[in-house]
Amino acid sequence: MRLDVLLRIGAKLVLPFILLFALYVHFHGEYGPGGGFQAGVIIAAAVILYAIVFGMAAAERAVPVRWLERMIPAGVLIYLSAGVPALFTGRRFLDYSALGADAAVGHARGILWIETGVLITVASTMIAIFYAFAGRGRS
Amino acid sequence: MPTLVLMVLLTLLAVVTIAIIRQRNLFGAVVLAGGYSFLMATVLVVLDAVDVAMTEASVGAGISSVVLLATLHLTNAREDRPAHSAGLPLVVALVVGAALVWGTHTLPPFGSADGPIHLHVADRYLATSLSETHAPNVVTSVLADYRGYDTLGETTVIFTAGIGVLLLLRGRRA
Amino acid sequence: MTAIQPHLPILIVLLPLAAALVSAFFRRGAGAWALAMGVSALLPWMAGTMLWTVVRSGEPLSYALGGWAPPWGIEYRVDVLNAFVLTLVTAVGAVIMPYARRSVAREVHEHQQAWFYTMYLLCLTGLLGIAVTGDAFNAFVFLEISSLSTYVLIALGRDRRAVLSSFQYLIMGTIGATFYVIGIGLLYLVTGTLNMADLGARLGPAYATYPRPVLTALAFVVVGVCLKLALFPLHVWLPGAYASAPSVATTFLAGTATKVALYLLVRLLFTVFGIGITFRALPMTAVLLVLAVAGMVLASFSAAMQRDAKRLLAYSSVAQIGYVTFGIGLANANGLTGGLVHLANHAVIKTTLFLALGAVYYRIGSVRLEHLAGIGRVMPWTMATFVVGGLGLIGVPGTAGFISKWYLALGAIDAGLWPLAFVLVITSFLAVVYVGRVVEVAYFHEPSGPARDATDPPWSMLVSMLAAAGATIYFGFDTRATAEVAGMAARLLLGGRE
Amino acid sequence: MKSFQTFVETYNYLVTVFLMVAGLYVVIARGNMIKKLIGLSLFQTSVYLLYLAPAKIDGGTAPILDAAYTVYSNPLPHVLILTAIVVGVATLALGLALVVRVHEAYGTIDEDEIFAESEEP
Repeated sequence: MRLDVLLRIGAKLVLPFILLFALYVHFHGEYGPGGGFQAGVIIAAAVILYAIVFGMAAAERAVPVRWLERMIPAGVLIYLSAGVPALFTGRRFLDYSALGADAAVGHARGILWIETGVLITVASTMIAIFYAFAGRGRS
Repeated sequence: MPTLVLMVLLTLLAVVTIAIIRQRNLFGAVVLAGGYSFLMATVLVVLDAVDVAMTEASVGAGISSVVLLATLHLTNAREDRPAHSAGLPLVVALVVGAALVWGTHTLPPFGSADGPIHLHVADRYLATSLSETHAPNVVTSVLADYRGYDTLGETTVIFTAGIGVLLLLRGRRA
Repeated sequence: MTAIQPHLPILIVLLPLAAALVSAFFRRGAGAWALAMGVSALLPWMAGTMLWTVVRSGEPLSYALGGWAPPWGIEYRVDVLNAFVLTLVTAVGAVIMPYARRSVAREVHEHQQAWFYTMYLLCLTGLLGIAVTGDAFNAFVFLEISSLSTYVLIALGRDRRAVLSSFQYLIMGTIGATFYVIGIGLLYLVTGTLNMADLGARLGPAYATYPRPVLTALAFVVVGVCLKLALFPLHVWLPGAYASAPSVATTFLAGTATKVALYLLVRLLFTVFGIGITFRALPMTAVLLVLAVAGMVLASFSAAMQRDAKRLLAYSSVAQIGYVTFGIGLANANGLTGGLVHLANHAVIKTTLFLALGAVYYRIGSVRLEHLAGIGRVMPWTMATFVVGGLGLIGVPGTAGFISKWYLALGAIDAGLWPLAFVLVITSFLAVVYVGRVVEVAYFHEPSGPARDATDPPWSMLVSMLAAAGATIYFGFDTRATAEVAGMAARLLLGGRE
Repeated sequence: MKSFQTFVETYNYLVTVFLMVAGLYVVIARGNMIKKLIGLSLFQTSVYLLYLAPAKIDGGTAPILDAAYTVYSNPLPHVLILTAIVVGVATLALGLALVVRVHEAYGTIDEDEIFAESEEP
């Protein structure tokens, strides 16, 4: 029992920092190691930790499956969308120059854009997969 | 000198691999596999592949282990002795190993900066990444920009796996 | 039109991908089907336009993704061969779609139908991506998209064997993909590039300096791809997969997946490595011919042994893959033409046959031979299309199958291997045997059990079946779209380097 | 000293090959599906070394541009392997989902047992 309480308190303390670290990894990806994929995995890990400590029901209240089911394709669509403006400006698909007045700025913007798409798909997929396996046990 | 560090790490990897092969308690095997990923991540750091190391650690030791353990929970954790003999697999493995040794030990020497691998395409990334993409991390600029289309495909692969697992394990609530 | 013309190479992949993503939001199968139907109907025109363009100009279309010039960026490159394969795959997809709605509604659980189409579209995306890309590693990425979606499609079959077959395919497919990655890695080590055309240009000199790594790469890449295309000893995953997948999935895979893998093999052997390395440095001709002939003969025999019609056709597919590999191995103008024509013709023929079986399954819920008794009398149109397909499989003059076998025989004789031309005759006789078994049961036995009150399937399914059967006959007479284009592609591949 | 250096390099090289082959061996030899998948990821993971070891340049650093350094290791293999890792975990997840389904359908995850009991059609 006491161990259980400790766990919950510990988790509550740690979780915000994990998420913060995920954001750092995401936005710092252009300058240091990391990026959307790694950040997505870390966020997923946070949710999984939450589910393990507080139970699946609590986790599914915090992050409902319905959201996840929509976020998985949404992330890839966001990625795709970064390439589309180029098509209408006589450039090639995924040419980020179309995203900014100055080409290099456009590229920096494009990189962050698509990394966000990656983050959304990766995080939601990993969580959904965990839910699917854990949920199979209950049913 | 890194080669010595590598020597130690690779030896450990080999030991863990053998342990995984011999371990019939699958929980043990999964835990060992997680350790394998951490060791591999360390090797990758020594090889300057910091992004890859970070990913390998979080995916190999993190996500993979979780999913593996979940599967063990749903199935059974004991591996019984293989019914068929290990003769043919051993032959296949040895042939592949021989082919690899035969084919790769004449490769251009690793470590030197003038191997063909460094000269044709990669050097341009290092030269122009900063001016073309504002990204000092060249891995990120290649991943997200120069070869961004690969990454779109990679994200699609995750999407495929995600929807696939949901289809197989949960279907969906109508 | 002129505005999107230059973007066709990427749009032909983006369209199904976008459709797959959107269909993932759908709850009901009908909506997802409508979306897939719309896209599938559009794609053949795009592929056809590209084929027409490259055939007219003779110049390949190149599309630099992200605006990065190859080899630094990923290039989409469409020459006659790519366009030929793209047209084939999109056409098969379009023909299947009208049929799919009813068949899937019958065979796939209601709550899984919407995402079945998501997986179907992803598989299509992956296959088109392989067929259009000019980058060796990008091909691996799209190979995995098509593979993963294929595993899921197979596992959605009703029979419990479906999940098992799917798992076995996953294991073998992943080993194959990993072998491919090893091979491409070695090529990158000695050339520093991943662009197929660039590799083709640089491998000659690289081979002079590092012969062993290049040959090892060749071996790994060939084994890896042959695992995917189920060349004879590596085919063990195929029958189970085809037999237990839902009919629509089986038909689509039989018509496209192995064909695209065969395309990739051709592309690697002739464009990347080039004849000089592939067929001079290694006894590749001997290896491919031996495996091809072994596959043609042995797989035909095991086809004749089967009790399940789907399994029977699956083994026949292994044999037919042998025919195509046979043509590739000959590596002369007629042989390669025959191989490529058979790639297309077999796709058409097998689509016809599996569609017919799917219709039978739709009505009586089984395709085991004993349940097919008298089916030809109660489902006349269905079995008529099956017979047409069967004749094509045998290679009767007036069907598509005859054309390809004709070229293959010519190729064998050109190569001075006339006994192999005789093997083609033998395997045709074996085809008579295994097709005959189905026809015999279907027409000369009394209907029994559920077969008694079965009828032809609804028109929406018949449309697809008749279209496929019609194509089987049409390409037996008009060979401009198949043999002539394949001939152009073959000359291009052989003329490419020394 | 030089000879020792070459010895260490050969040793590392052979161990790397062993790692690849061992993974492949587990996949083919074992009947237990989970063990097969573990072996599969060992196989895939060890292949990374084939790409990344040659990418390293002696005295080079990670390819994160900085005024302090001039020699960087080759970034392209890193990118390719990142993709490979993602493909690997996707395959593993799907494979494990299939294992769960197989266990529900057959009551075992040992291929040998399944083939022993299931009749050939």
